[in-house]
Amino acid sequence: MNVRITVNGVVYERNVEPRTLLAYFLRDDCRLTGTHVGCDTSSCGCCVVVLDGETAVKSCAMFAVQADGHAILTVEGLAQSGTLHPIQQGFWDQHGLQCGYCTPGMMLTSLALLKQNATPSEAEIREGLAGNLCRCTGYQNIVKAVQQAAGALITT
Amino acid sequence: MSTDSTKTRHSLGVPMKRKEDPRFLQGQGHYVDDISLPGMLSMAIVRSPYPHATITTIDIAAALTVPGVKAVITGKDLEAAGLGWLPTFHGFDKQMVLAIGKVLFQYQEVAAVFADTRAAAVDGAEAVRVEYEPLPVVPDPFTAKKDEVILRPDREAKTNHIFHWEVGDRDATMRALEQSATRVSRRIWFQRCHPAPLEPCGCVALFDAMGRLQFHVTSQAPHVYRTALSIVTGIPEDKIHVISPDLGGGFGNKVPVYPGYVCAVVGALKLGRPVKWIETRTENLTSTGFARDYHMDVELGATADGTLTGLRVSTVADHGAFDAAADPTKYPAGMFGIVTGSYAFPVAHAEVDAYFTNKAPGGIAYRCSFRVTEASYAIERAMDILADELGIDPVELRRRNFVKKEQFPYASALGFTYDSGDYHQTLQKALDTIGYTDLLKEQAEKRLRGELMGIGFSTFTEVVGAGPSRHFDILGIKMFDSAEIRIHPTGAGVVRTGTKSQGQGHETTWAQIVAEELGLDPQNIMVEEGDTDTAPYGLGTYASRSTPVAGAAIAVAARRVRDKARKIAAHLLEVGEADVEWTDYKFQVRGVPSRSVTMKEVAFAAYTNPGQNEPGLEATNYYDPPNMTFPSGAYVAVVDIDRETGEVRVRRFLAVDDCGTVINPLVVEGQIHGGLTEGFAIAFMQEIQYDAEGNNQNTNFTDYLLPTSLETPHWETAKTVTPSPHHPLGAKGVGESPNVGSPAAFVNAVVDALSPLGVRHIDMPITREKVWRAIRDAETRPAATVSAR
Amino acid sequence: MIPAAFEYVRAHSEDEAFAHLQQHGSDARILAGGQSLIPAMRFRLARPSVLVDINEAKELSYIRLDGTLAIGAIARDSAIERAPWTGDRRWGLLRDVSRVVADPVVRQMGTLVGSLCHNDPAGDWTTAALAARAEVVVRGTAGPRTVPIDNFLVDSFTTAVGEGEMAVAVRFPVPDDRTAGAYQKIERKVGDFATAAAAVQVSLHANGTIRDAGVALSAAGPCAVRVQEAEQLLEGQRPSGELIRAAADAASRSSEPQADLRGSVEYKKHLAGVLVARALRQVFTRLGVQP
Amino acid sequence: MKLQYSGQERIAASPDVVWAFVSGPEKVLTCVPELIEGTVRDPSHFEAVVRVAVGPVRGRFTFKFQMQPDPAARRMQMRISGGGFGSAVDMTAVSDVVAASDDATLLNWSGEAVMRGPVAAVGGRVLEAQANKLITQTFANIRERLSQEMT
Repeated sequence: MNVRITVNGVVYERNVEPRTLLAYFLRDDCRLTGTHVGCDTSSCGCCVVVLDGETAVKSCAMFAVQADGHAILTVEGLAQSGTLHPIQQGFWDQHGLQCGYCTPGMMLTSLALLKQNATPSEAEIREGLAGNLCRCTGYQNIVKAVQQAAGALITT
Repeated sequence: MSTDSTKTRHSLGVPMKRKEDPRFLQGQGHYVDDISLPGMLSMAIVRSPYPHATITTIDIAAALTVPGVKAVITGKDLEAAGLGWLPTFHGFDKQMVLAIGKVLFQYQEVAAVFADTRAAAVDGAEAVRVEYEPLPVVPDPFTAKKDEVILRPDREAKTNHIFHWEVGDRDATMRALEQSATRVSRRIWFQRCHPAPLEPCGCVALFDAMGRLQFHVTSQAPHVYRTALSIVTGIPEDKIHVISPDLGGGFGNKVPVYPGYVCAVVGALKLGRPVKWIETRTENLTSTGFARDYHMDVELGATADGTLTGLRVSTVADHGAFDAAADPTKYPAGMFGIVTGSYAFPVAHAEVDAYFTNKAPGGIAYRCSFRVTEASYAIERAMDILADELGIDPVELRRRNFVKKEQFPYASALGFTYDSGDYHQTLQKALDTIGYTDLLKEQAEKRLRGELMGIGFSTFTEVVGAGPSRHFDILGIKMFDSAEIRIHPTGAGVVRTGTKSQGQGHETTWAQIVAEELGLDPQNIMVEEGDTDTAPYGLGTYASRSTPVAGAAIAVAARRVRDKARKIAAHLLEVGEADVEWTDYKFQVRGVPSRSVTMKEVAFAAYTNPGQNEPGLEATNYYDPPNMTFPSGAYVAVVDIDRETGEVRVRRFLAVDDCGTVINPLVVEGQIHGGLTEGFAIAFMQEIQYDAEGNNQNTNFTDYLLPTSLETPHWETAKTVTPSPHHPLGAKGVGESPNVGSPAAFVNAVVDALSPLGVRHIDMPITREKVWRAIRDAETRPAATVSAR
Repeated sequence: MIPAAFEYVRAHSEDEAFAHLQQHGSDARILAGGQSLIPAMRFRLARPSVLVDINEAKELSYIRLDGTLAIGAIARDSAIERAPWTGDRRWGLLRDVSRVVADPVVRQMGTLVGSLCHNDPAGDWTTAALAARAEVVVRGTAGPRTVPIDNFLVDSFTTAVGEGEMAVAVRFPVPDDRTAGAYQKIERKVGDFATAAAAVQVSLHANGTIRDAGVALSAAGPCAVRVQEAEQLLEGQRPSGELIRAAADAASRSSEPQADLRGSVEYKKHLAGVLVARALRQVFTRLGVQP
Repeated sequence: MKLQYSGQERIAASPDVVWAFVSGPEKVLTCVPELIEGTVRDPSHFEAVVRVAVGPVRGRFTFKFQMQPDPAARRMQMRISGGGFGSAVDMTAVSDVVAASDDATLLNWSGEAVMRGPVAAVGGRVLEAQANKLITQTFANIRERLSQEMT
């Protein structure tokens, strides 16, 4: 069926099977491959995107047809005119990534988290990111990255 | 773009931000599943629900009628094409690509379906009808040992026993143990677990217009894949191009060649279209390389005052249905000989017997040098059991038996020559940093109140950087590694190596090594890996061999570039080469600082004004390490235990690592955090369990437990630096130390907390229920020695 | 992991959704948060031929607190977690649960009503609903009806929602200010189902004795179970250590868990007691009484 | 995943009648719950397609029944193998026909089921109860049908 989904400000009109998961719509139909798929059970969070500007969702647990008429933000939409988003900058400065596979989902979950809580404590960040898995960093530098981003977002 | 550039002159040891990050941060990483080619087909695999069964029929008719399905292949088709079997890396066994006649483990590959879309491929796989006649299941190596059911009649020897390997002096060790004042022995099991990188394995295969195989694959060792594929398929090696793009983690899981890869290549050949195969998580956990599964009987002897007299380890290894353990040819049990650890044993003996079972094949080096994690865990756990028996503080027992600083290079009882180390200093740093005396005081007080607090140590030594070619090879290929450096006219350059980063940050650290050796800007040294058309032949990245082997190759190649540059500098400075010295990252006339040229100037001259010298500025080195490197560390875990529920809280964890010279402290710390987290996961969560019927119980992330940010402890790190005497930079490698060293620290801490109850050991993973049972059993059976499984 | 093909219809109102259900009968499934359904579909264990998506039926997204607390079919767990009133100790039970269901991202889509309809034996909301004596509003062919939670939860993954019917809301009685609740859950890691969990809600008389007690267990039977014996023990009594122990023992006895990777029957029965005791202590602390 | 069940049915009929029933494939077939279609291949083999519907899990299981009667001991063993959802389910059901006091017969039965594949790994928690019902209900239905025939 036909869907009209705004991804990173760009409207994508596509014809998809209802069973197409949002994650594969983004990857295969929009060719936005920054959204990753790491598991079969919606456990890993590599596929997290932001729905309608504030809700972090696992795009492997949502069908593309559900997003019809909605706006999706993916990792490709974070940087503005070549400038990294404060969250991207934080992950870079604090060495919050290694293999980079969980990074897009981590950053988008962080974004939604900071929209709800602008000044999270370490404990609150660890709670807020507990729906995303990382195998490389041990999370510690990711926490630092989110703290740096929180600071930067407040001052801006 | 970053202030790091100003620091190029001291590039080594600089916490430089990673050069590769911008693409990952912006979703521009390039992973295998990101590849999309015109006309590309998707492949899905039909797998067996039975762990051991005869295949009576495979009916593909219905599958072929599914819209979008283009073809289905089975084991018979492959056998007819001479591709029924795939050699395993160390060359002692072969593995079915698609089941032929019977299946030997649950989720084994039975048929491959090719279709226009991912969905159609899955629909097709679902439509393939396979009938099985179940056979008796061999669920563990102890059952296998009885040889009542022979799993591999295809092999010459009609037994489930795969190999016996041993090292050391058995008789002398037995004598030493018999004469020891104190002896302790314990069966210690290192459970089967799985590396589970977040990116599953996969590939895209196509034959281009030139009939050349373009093979994009998640591989930690692309060159070995090229050679292996050539051997398996008979395609000339020049007609195979292996590209390993960005990898979403590997941890050893992406070393072996998997059946799915061969199927994809066959499909691409058969259908003349590109074929993509991307594993599901379930497929990854149930069919690709697992790790560990060593049942180790460890025995230690000591004098009354706690001086070690001997060590004996006898291991039963579960290798699964095919012997696909990724160990060097001459080392079927890998580096298990490191089981003497950091201690001066006069004698020791270790043996390993491996068996086939109805489980997935593997036995890969999961974030560790081959079988080093098993060995380190065994000795560090056993040292605590001995300390308990002797009534000596485990710290004191370790101190008393450490190999002393002045004993290096140290020849171990099991044949390794440890390059360097200062174990006493590393441990002391750990004790001071964690505040050991205060912790002991707190623990004593808590024990009076009946509270359970534990302090656990692990003072491990690993052996990494395989390896010297006289000992180490894979498929006969010596385990050297390589680097090729080209400096461009403007002083920028490119370095290519045979290794392959999976997140370790080679694009940054390799550039730092070149920049350090040549006084250039690391921001302008491009690093290229993973493309067999451009990179020099190398054995790849695993077993912490990148820095010890490829890192050395880069340094040596850079020095060759510098030697050539010196000649050109002499020409530019109009003096003899002997009068040119390399000081402060530039060439100058000996003793005349005013007359100097920079490497940048020399690079330009190499292409514009080389004088009598051969133009150009590049060099290649194939580095054959004279020895392995031996990183070490002292780890401390502090835990509190909830008596009611058995819950363990890791209050503090300190890792003091000695990996020799540090190239990039930022990257090293990141590696340590990650390794500790996987060690924590292994100690408390990760396990691939099979039930008595041979069913895999942990087939996805809802039951194969990976810790989240909430369970993961806060890590404290520190370091001591004891350079490797034989490595050009003194570096030893670090990526795996924390995963090798930490499990024992966690378990030792938990057992220490429970020791007042008489608990001596708990096998990993340490679940709440195991701890609760240990406590309850101790309370119901006072004064008895308790062990929970 | 790709679901089997299905037909998708989007309902913009409760009436539309209901109409679709009537039309498609037993082959149709309601898609709310989808956080349990979609993974099951990816494994092709669930393969409905029609999905009726109610996420656009915005009229069902309410969380209304007037005579009762009414929560609509697409109100998200995260919305409950963030609702201003959850800070109030009277709602301590719901607040506790809203922070431990699944994981924080799944809670952005997951719904309370959906969890009740899924009726997982190890569910969190089902257990809380029992302790808080909730009732579910079911839209049936004969019009809407209200089903007490005890009758709503029929068996594992089975509820009182009949063919062609749909649950549209859940209602919680508003506790008075001498009421508090708590939820205690032990899970192997964030996102896991409960190894064991206990929900407790207690109301006191002015004289400090217990007027009403709700005690329920998760992962202790085919579906969430009410521990009547514990409730009867508590009612009319003054909070005390012995009372808590007695209630905990009753819970442990009445727990009938399945052994699985999360733990043995013995361990889960033990935990049931421990968690009920902890929940009760927490409740009494929230009520400012020292047992 | 291995599951075990057992039970007893008290039937108001003579052992001969009960034995005749439980050793007749076409009769037993009609007692399989949620039956969509059934086919009797020969006196000791029949097949059944049953509807599985628990919560989100809905689909069909196809089972092959093999009857192994021991008339002397009045013991009927059934090997039931099949599956669905890309998974396998193997069951064995043993029933003993025992004469009870007065004019009643006891049908003592025990069953064992092994589930493999996604059904066990993911759907196990959903389907355990269902597998139990399949076996329990079959024997309950046998009692029902027999008592109907008696009256």
